[in-house]
Amino acid sequence: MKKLLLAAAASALCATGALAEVKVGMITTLSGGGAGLGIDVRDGFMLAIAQSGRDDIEVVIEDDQRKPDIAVQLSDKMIQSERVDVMTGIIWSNLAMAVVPAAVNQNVFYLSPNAGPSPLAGKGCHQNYFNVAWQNDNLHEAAGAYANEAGYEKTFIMAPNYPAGTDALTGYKRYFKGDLAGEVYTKLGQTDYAAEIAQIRASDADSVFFFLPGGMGISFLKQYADSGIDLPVVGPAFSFDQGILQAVGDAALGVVNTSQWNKDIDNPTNEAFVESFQAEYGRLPSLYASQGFDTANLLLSALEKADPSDADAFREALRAADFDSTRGDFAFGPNHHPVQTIYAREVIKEGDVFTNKIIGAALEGHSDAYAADCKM
Amino acid sequence: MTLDERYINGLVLIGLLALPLWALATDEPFTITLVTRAVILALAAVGLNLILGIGGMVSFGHAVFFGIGGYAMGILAYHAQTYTALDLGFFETDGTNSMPVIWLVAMIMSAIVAFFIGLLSLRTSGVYFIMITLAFGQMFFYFAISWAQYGGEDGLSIYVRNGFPGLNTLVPIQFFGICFALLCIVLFLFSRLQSSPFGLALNAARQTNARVETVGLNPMHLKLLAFVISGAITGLAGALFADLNRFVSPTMFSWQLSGELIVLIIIGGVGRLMGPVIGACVFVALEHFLGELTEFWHVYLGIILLCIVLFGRGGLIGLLTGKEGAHV
Amino acid sequence: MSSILIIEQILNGLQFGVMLFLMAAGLTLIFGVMGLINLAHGSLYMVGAFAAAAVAGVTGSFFLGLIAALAAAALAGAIIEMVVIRRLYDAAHLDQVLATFALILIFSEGTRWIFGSFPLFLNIPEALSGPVSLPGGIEYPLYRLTLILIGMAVAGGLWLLIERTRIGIQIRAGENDREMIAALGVDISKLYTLVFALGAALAGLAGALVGAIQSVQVGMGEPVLILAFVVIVIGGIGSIRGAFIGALLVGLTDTLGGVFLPELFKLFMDTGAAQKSGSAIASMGIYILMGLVLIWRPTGLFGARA
Amino acid sequence: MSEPILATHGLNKSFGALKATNDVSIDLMPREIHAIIGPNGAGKSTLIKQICGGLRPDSGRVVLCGQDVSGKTTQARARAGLGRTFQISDLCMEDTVLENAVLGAMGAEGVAWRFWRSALKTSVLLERAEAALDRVGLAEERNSRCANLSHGQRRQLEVAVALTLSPRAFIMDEPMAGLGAEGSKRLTGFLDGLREEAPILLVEHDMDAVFALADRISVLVYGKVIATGTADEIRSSQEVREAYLGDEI
Repeated sequence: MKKLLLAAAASALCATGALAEVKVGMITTLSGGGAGLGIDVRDGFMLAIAQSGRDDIEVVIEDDQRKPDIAVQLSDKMIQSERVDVMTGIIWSNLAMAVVPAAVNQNVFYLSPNAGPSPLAGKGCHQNYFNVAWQNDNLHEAAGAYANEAGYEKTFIMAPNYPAGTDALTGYKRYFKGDLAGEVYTKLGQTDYAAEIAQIRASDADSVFFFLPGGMGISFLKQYADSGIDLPVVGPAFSFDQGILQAVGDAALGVVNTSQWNKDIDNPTNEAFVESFQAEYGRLPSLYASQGFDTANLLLSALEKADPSDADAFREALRAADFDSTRGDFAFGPNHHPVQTIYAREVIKEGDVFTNKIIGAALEGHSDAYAADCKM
Repeated sequence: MTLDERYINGLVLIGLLALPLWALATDEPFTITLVTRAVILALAAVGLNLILGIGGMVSFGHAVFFGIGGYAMGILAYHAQTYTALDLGFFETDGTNSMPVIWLVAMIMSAIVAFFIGLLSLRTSGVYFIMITLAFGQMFFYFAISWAQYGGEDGLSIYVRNGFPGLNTLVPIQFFGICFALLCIVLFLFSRLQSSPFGLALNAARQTNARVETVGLNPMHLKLLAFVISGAITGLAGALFADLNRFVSPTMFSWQLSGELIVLIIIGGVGRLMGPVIGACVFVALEHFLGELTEFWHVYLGIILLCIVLFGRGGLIGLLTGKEGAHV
Repeated sequence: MSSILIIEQILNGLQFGVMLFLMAAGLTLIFGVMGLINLAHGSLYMVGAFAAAAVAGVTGSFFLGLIAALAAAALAGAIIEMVVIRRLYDAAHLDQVLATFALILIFSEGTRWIFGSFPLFLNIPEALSGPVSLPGGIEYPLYRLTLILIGMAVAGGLWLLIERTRIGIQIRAGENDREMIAALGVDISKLYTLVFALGAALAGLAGALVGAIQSVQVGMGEPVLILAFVVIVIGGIGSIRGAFIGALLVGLTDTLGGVFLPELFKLFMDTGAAQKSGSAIASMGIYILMGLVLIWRPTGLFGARA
Repeated sequence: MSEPILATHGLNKSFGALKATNDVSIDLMPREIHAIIGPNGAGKSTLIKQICGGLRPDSGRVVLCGQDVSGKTTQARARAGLGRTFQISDLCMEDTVLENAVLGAMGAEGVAWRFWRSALKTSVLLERAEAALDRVGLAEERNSRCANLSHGQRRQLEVAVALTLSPRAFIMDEPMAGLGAEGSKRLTGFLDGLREEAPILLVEHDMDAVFALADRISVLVYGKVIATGTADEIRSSQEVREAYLGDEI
């Protein structure tokens, strides 16, 4: 739980005088498995804060260790002790479900830089909750849409047996018009996919869709590449992102994945972001870094217009989403989830580094399936 | 310098009560939450200490009961919050927001499961016992993950803490009071039990089964009952823990949690009345303060634990009293 | 379901099983000879994988990576034996559990400290990549086939080592009676360090071999550790033969259960529900197997009768 | 003629090809000390285990006070009146002398399932335990840790725990083992008085004690009783000499 207090641009001399007027609490995963994602969100977020030059924003950063009970405890701390105005940072849906409903009910604003569980987009939506990344189903829906476009007719789909996995397959099926050659739920944390690969081989599929975040995806892709099956693979960006691609290696080359962001999206904000992130941290930014960066910029844009103490005005300012996003056009739907374009991108090799390039839009101006359930 | 164990016990309880009051006075509500967490973990470990310390049964699956307690709270409160009926197959009932009812259900459910796990596990001993309890823990863990009806891996969130007659449980100090009172009650019961004929017989069964049989007692029955009581106490702690976080998830069933409960006891002192309490306080404090210092605090935690095993036999109480064994 | 698929799945189960055996053999040896529960065995698996990935990354040679994995894991094993484990032989199981739990924390976060939070890259060697055709028209990855052969060879080698060599005699004597081998003039502490390093090297080898087709990351050792414990408990703690049988049982149960249970459930459920409940039960499968074995034989299949 | 307190009828037990107990029928009469002797490996411990319930015979019966206890567990036989002492002291080493004795008293009084009152403050248990400690001469040591007792004191405590049970019959497995000459002599005198309370089935290597105490002696060789009789009869038995001294004679 590394605490990082940052009064951006406040020099040592006037540090005592710099009164933090806005306090932001960031709970994210910085240690243990999955720490890479949290680190990227944090770095992207802090980069934007630093670039803003504002010295009146204090960001309190804590590590949730990817444990829901720790996250809840930290959230209590943020609200009770630190008395933050805005919270952000959580990576995982199950942690978000543990923290967000209680937090927003205590009049804190929550800006989600990564997780978008469906209850928070539908019946459980809240006026103080804003999602700056995506609703969980979005990238899977886009994968389904892309599969139609690519002319796939029979897909073998698989995901771990847990709620986000179910959501992923549901999302894919929602847009995919063809038939399913097989539908498999694997064990959460599974590392060997030989059995599933054998099933794929035995099926009459013409394509494979999978959602296997983290190490699971690395294992699957390596084993799949080695199996000699050459059916095309599609998946959400999570298994193909900058942090993880180098560990997958050649096995990922050519795979199409869906994402709302890529480093080659052509707009000045993104260009500046990619450049400054690389300069600051010495690595290419990931999807998560872009989401952290956008989240901070959304916050900054709202702070320009209103103070969080005036909750109604601040909420309006957030809803306007009046900022330059790294992914181009960005707007909120009625349930405070993004309406955005989701791209299909392909894994390529640039020199020695594996990365992605956009091959087209899979869904444009895409919202989500739960907005209608949201009564706000 | 060595201290009498009774003074240490008294000091710990007074400290545990004084710290939140001080936090209340200085308006540091999070400190109260932190102490409450320690109190609840201590309660869970007191349950484990009954079989581990007195009965010598190293259960590496006690998270099962912690989780059952948590889910008892989660499920009952979920049905109360969504106004849906809880269908048990043979009859339907409403959920509830009442803490005492939830505690009762948590303890009964944990006790029933403990009875069956104990019945099967106690056929084995030593390492096999450690491992079969671990296996039961894993079964429950994977079951909870795929239990879609109650959130699967995401778990269940309860937006408002459950109620206790006459108190506002959302106020940290009041909820702390409830937990602290329960811990004191259980500690008192534990100390009675430890010196009772049952405790004496259980303690004897840890040392030698044959002796217990020879005086006409059945060590299996003694151990099984202890296992059931232990499960019920840990289940109660699980319900409180879920209420503290207003959230329950399969991580409450994880083997890491079972391991942590054992660690708490060893830090404090195995078989000591206050061993789990001291262990829990130290553990939560380490987690909090080491975490402030470095991202890699697990390394230091590991080194500290290692030192406790290698140089501090008898746990912290053992160090302070200068007596290694709980019974010496 | 075709017979080809079934055979392929059985091969998968075997491959999983022999890799588990590499882990379990060390664990069961260490328990049998020294009476020690080593929770940190999974960390040695991780050390092997990281060493292999690091060396293979620099030299570009998978083979050198393997050597590095063996050496690093054996070295790490010998060091923790001499610094920590040695003091725990006479301690209660409880102390052993805590101390080795502490070692897990140190190894995991220490590795993250050195290598960072992102997974490392380790790929299978060029020569072994891609599938081969087996009799009967089965396409099977060559690398996995190699893993099966390596696992079998190691099992055979271990059997020879224990049954036919001087060290093996000492190890077997040590399982029966510590004072006895001391009386025979064997340097016990050297023997223990050696056995521990041997077990560690096996774990490291497994980590490197499996790391090539999975993800080399912090925490990769713990799930395997738990499975390895399940294996040795089913086989009977201290028995190499038990570990071998147990590993194959667990490998086959886990692989085949995951495939066939959902199929079975489809007979009386709709597809989606059958998938979900089938895979839920399958994920508990090996633990159910272990429970059943222990209820039937409380000291495992080949364990010493109490 | 009165009924035997304890009797075995045709006990048989084999381990593979080895016949550890071969058709053993012995009995124990009121106020009797019946000693069982035999060379090492004769099957004495195996026999005791079958009588006390630790081992199930392949065939045969064990009868205690006219009641067939063959199918019962160790603890049921203890409740039925078998008071056993172990060859190697099996006591709760971390506990005090008094606690060990109280444990026995709990078994005798059947009060193990009480959870509230301190065992050491329950008068029925205390009285029974202290009486037993008094009799074996350990009253002074009541608060000592068992682990700190001398070997002889542990042997005494073994007997005391058996005493707390007020058994119908004592089964004593080498109570003299490891005692010095002085200790053996004291215990011999004590056991001699104990027979008034309940008869003793005594397995013992200390021949002086056996010949001083036993009313009858049975000789067990290769699992078989080859002779039963008074001390003098056994002393003069040709078979016994052969068994003990081999073919030299």
